[in-house]
Amino acid sequence: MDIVIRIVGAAGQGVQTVGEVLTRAAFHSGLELHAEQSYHSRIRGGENAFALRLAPGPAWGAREGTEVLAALNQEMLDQYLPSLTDGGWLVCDEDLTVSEARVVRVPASRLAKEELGLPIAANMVLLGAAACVAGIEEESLARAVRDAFGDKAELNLEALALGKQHAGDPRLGPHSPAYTHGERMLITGGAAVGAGAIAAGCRYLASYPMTPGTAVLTYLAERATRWGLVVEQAEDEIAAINMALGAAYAGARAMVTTSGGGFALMVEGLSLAGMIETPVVIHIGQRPGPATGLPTRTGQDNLLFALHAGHGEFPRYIVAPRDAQEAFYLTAKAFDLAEKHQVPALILTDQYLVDSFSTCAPLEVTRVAPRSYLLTPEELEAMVSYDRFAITDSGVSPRAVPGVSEKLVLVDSDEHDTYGRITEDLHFRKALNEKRLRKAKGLMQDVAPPYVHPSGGLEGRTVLLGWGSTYAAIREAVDMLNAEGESFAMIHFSELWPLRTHELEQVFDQAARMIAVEGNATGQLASLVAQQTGLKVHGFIGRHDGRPLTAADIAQEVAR
Amino acid sequence: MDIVIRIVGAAGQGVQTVGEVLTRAAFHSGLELHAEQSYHSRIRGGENAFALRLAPGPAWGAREGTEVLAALNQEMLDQYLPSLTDGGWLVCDEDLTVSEARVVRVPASRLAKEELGLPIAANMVLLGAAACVAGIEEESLARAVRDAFGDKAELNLEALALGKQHAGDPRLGPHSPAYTHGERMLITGGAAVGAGAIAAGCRYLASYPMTPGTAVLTYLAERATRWGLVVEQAEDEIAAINMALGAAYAGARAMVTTSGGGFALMVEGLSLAGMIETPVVIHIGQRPGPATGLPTRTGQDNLLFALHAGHGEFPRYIVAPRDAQEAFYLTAKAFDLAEKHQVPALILTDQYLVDSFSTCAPLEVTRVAPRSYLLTPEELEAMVSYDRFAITDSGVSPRAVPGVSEKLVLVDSDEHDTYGRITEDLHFRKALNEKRLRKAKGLMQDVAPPYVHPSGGLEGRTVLLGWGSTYAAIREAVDMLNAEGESFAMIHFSELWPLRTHELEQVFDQAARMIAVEGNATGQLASLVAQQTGLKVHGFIGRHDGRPLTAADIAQEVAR
Amino acid sequence: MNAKEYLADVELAWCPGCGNFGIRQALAKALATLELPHHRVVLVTGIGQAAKIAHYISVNGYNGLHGRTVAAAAGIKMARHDLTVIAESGDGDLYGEGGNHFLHNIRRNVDITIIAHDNRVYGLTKGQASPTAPQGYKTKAQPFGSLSAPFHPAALAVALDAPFVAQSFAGDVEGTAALMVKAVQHRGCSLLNILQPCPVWNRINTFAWYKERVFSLEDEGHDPSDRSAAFAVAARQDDRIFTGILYRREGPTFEDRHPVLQEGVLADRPLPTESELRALLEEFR
Amino acid sequence: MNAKEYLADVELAWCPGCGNFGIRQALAKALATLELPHHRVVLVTGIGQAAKIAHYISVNGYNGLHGRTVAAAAGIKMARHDLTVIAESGDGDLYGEGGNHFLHNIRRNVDITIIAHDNRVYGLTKGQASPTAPQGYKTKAQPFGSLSAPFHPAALAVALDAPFVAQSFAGDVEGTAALMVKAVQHRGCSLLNILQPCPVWNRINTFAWYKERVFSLEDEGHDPSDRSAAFAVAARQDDRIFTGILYRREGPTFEDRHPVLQEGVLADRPLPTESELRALLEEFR
Ligand SMILES: Cc1ncc(C[n+]2csc(CCOP(=O)(O)OP(=O)(O)O)c2C)c(N)n1
Ligand SMILES: Cc1ncc(C[n+]2csc(CCOP(=O)(O)OP(=O)(O)O)c2C)c(N)n1
Ligand code: SF4
Ligand code: SF4
Ligand SMILES: [Mg+2]
Ligand SMILES: [Mg+2]
Repeated sequence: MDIVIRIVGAAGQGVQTVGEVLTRAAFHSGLELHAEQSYHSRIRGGENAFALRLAPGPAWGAREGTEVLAALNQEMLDQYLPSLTDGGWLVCDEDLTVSEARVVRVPASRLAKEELGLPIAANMVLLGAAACVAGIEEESLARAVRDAFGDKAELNLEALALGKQHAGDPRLGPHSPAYTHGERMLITGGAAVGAGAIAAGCRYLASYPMTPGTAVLTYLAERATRWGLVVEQAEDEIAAINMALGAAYAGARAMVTTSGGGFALMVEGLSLAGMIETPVVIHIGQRPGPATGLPTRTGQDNLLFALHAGHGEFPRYIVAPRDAQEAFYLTAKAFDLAEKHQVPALILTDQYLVDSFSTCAPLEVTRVAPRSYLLTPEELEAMVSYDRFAITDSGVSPRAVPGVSEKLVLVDSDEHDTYGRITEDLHFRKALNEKRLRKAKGLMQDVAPPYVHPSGGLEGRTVLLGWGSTYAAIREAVDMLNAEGESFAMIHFSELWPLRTHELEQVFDQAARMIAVEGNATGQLASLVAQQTGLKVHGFIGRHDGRPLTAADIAQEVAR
Repeated sequence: MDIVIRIVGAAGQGVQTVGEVLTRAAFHSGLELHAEQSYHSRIRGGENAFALRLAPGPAWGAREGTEVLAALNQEMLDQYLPSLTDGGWLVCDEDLTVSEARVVRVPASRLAKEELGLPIAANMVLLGAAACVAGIEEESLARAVRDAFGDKAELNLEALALGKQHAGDPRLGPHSPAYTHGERMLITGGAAVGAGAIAAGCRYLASYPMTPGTAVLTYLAERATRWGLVVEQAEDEIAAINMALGAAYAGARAMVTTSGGGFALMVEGLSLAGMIETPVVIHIGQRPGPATGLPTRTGQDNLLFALHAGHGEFPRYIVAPRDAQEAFYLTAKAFDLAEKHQVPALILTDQYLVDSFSTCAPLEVTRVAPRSYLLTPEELEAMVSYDRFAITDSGVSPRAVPGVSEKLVLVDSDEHDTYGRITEDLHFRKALNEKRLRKAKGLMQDVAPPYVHPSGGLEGRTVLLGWGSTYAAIREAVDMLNAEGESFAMIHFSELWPLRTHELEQVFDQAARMIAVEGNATGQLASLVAQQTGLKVHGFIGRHDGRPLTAADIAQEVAR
Repeated sequence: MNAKEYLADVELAWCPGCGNFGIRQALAKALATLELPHHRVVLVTGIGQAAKIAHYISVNGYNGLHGRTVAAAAGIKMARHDLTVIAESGDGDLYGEGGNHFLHNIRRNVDITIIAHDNRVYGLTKGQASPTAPQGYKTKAQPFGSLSAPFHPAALAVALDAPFVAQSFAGDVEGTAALMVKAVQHRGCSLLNILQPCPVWNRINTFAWYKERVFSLEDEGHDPSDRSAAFAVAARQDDRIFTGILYRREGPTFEDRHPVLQEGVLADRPLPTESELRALLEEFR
Repeated sequence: MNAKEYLADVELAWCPGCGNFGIRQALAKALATLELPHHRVVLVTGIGQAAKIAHYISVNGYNGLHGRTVAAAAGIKMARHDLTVIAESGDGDLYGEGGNHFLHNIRRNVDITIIAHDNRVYGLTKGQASPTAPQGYKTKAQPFGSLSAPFHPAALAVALDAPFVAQSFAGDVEGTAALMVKAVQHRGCSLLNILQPCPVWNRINTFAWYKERVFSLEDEGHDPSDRSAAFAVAARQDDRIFTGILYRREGPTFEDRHPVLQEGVLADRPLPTESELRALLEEFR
């Protein structure tokens, strides 16, 4: 069983609501799943698609092909019908025109109006039918509806029942559960970043709305009172980063969330973070540029920008989680290393990762356990004097925050002496600049090795090189390609800066051919690898039309 | 004769005025010169130094060592006295304390007050003495004073005479002129960028003051009415770039000038320029970062930032002129290629280049002769319909501006169709993104080869790799190093993106050792070269304390 | 001219029932009334639902960055001051992200017309509070309500002595069109703030809500030349909302004051000739 | 406490005769009067001549980016609202580059004190016109004079209903110090605009020039609770320049309204415990 249930319609028709209910139902049934969303940049109309993939083992990521297509309008029906696989089923309202043989027509609108007196419940009737066709357990679905609608669940449950009734028997399934309750979690990439932040002790978020970064803003805003955060919508992104830096200077772990265009406005602030050595975490949900580009689509075109953003030279930490689970851990790690090394940390996700649901092993709280790296008031009182930027071997100076002891804390955007005072003494300049840059070494030691699969014996293989959210697609592609002989492998980076080169050199050494696979047009990781190691890939597979790379995309391109 | 006359004092003491007069005098005398300025970020007090280097052949650039030190205050006297070479002379007021034997003491303050009744003319008295000691022609000096002071020249001429009188005979010189009037020009890097812009047909500059970018703002502002430009001080850098893009869309060649921190705020606008394919020229006068850093000092730490700035992927053109003369030509070229390829063009200078005077061969107007690449109203009227972003092989679409014909011109920051209309059709996205990126090819064809010296026979040599304003220091270092055997060479880039790799590969192939020489701490060109070619340099010489690299710095480091 | 001719023949991505439709109709009507040839108008917008209007009206269009509408419009007007330049966008765009350009271009007094679709929310990004949202306004990003006091664009514009400050209601297409005409005709940086219901996100400030509250300044005999009176109206905290011309004064524009623009259209200046270039370089000899 | 104790023992990089010296004296005096322990104050500045004051007063200091003074100050105050946070910088910094933060933090009403050194020029970058420069003001960058109308900070602040708006003259150290005390004491986002001569660049608005023109609002019986009167004074175009408290009102601050800040100082909250983390992850099960 590897099926995709695809719900398609216009914005405002409830595609997302229906999709989420179905996703939770599958989760309750113990199915491994991945659910991906694609939508236009508008509030009503246009195209919305929600694709739930169910699989016995890992559901990996997005794929083409549809086993159950639930179409909420004619336009989207026509557009997605060609994706129906052999043996696939179309579910739609009886009003729609369709010549497909394998169709389950449901008088959803009529039933919703006549039987339920609630026209907008039509999509729930259709969901009932589609879920039935797809073989989703009834109880799980009911539970998901109750969770989603609370008081208003009853009518929706009736709607589901009507749909099921019209659909008749399941066409697919039954699906045997892969796990029992508690063994898995269900999470989106956006929620994972938000939860990772709270887990790391984030206290402050200032941001300006921007898709897909907003997901983290709303996640945190909704939980601010419960977990004790200030989540403030800034007047612009420049305010956001400067407010966050202010809060961080004052001792609150701080974050901003945005997308490439908003980050572009934060670049001066990023450089300030480097200069005043104040930790801040920047979440960039990538979407295709340049400029406004495709605001609700996905891409991976900000890696080199994130790496080189900011005037002057200073260390930073950059991660690009491969999935939601890792997004949780790496967000927490970004906070931790930002504090430990007093550097800005950047988290690169993308619309695909932020909006996708996936099942994963339960997140382990013991893996994040946040630590404080600040001088305590007692330590400060015991010091004769305090220099915020004392020169150290590691480049990291003991950090105090203002107000907690009588020691004053001074930071300066100009070059400064060890106390923090503006100076034009060029010896100080050299010493302080070198001190800051030295932190890169310590950071490097905290970076985990890239993921290499299979873990040994790469000799003679074609190795796919990737980063961030393309992980699942590449991983699945490797399996697909290896179905006909074991000649493929992969190396994947989730921690991108500082870039570990040791494993890269080994892999390049063993591989017969290296191919970069990225969600952009130019091969940004490939460039970065060349820059750091002098090693050049032999091929490049890129996708830059706003949709995520799939395993099939990759396998096809490799085969060519 | 290779002498440095160094005038040192506090801000507000007229170091710059005196230095400029002396520089012009040397120019009038037909001497090859380079004059470099270094100053604190304050308006009064602190340290100001003006170093005029005179040489029989090219005066190259800054160097350490002083043959004539004119000190306007005790503090700076003490600081610079150690720089005096054997045979060098100190000139200072009799009030100052000094144990140096080779000193010319002048009662400058007293004379200015008592003889001239003008205390602030003390520095002119000192200048008279210093110029005399340095062997600068009297008539040239008088002419420079008349040019600088106009009506108020007389008293200053008297001051000079008093100084000369006290100095007695010249200690250095006479210097035989290297050229006669008209054979050379005298220009600063800042003025060269400004003049290049006017020559290229620049009509619009919007900018926010920022050292050293401001030099271009004031150059153009002062000439706006004469040459027909609008030069507007913007409320911030974001306004500046967006105003410039608006003006450019409407058909006025447009420019902004700033430094790294201001450019950081323009990054979103840069990406917009890429998306709407609207030419704009961005001058970045570099100074050491991060953040405010050393606002009045020099550095080369924005190369990778300039190259990767902006979300999304789009072509751009980047130059870093090696000296003032080239700044004129490359600024004009930046305007030309920005128009021709409809891309943003970036000019990287630095405080050292912007503020330095140098003599050069007369700028040739025939080398800039600006061309228009716009559709004419007649061509537009003849078209049935007009698509601003028509797909072409070169990636460059015929460009119209609004208002000149009945054809409408629509540009969009969102992904768009060929007309310019917002679209979410992912095929358009792919086609338009590829069209934009294709322009890189044409751009590459317009890039001139790097400078390689000597031009042949690099086998076995140590080759110094550099870019931008470090040219003279590297060139002079190569000569110095080759004085003991011909084992050194250089390759130097003034056009940095697209990066020509052909010559690089040849040079790497032949050279025994490659050493990058840059005004930063990390070796940014070296990284770029590795990224583009996979070739890694063997050594790196960097300076990042805010002062320009000198030939001696380089030669010493190489020798180690 | 016919208003319909200004309506671009494209699909509109706005939600059914949105106030934006009325504003589009009004703009087409105003352009027709002004008899402006399509190619002599540039409609400059930013990013947001309102900003999509650049694609929906058939004149020249510059759909730039979110928040930079007014800056781009100023640049365009300076380069081609013979064209009519309208800077139109959402309240988030003009007053939030773009607040600084709003301030300083009023000071600059470039002859552009700023038209704000004031729906008190960030529509396109799913309903967060915009600067004009009432205090306590709840959204997903402001779950316990916006803490900030609302921004009163008209009060601010009067404080900046903007030469033309008006407000209309999107439900009143005729009235909006009439004010657009006056705003465009007025020389200098004019502001028309349009109260625009957003039925999807803003369930408070609906068509009905506004209808109950709006009144016409003209009906009340307000004198738009009286700056203090204008400020008093704009600062009023009661339940009634004014429409009409709040403040109006004459005075020189940026273009009037700029010696180079006095000589002609900047973008029409030819490229420099060889002899000009020679003269340019004289100073370096 | 002794004012001198607040003066950091460092070389001052200001020009002889500059108005900044008086402002520094006044600030030290005000801090002494307020009896604020050094470590309980954060002086936030941007970049410019004025902004160097962060190094010249011995309290905590955050000398951030040009123009971002108020944004950084707001962040600091939200994180540690038990500290006194002063956002002090030049007019270019606060009203030019930082205009948007000025606007929106007044709306936000975070309890910070904004102190502007208003010398009408960009001092550090060599004298270009700042937003408050008079129309026609000539500089190297504005050779035929600034074309923009001057920005009136007080008028704008009143239009934004800022809770405390005052102005003083740097030549009057006592008066300036007294207003600083009141501005800091007032709860909410207070503005003190200080008329500051810059003898190097601004040869028009000199000490003498101001002395001839300044008058005290108190002397004239101005009622600072009257917003219309305040606006009328701020908008007045005559030759006299007011000093004193222009406008004052009470009202809840951002901190008062924020449920999380009501529970205590944000930065004092401990890192999450393991059991909290478990609870946090419950929703994903
Ligand atoms: C720099 C930047 N930040 C954020 C965004 C995301 N964004 C797009 S539209 C919008 C808000 C739109 O609100 P408004 O201007 O009021 O227009 P409306 O949609 O309400 O008409 C935002 C925040 C962006 N495109 N660019
Ligand atoms: C982003 C940015 N733009 C420009 C500058 C350059 N800059 C430094 S100080 C200054 C102006 C200072 O004027 P003001 O704030 O009025 O302070 P003053 O020097 O007059 O006291 C400018 C433009 C900068 N540091 N950062
Ligand atoms: S979201 Fe609101 S403002 Fe935007 S189109 Fe829909 S109803 Fe109109
Ligand atoms: S430049 Fe002006 S404001 Fe700055 S210190 Fe000098 S006199 Fe004061
Ligand atoms: Mg809005
Ligand atoms: Mg100032």
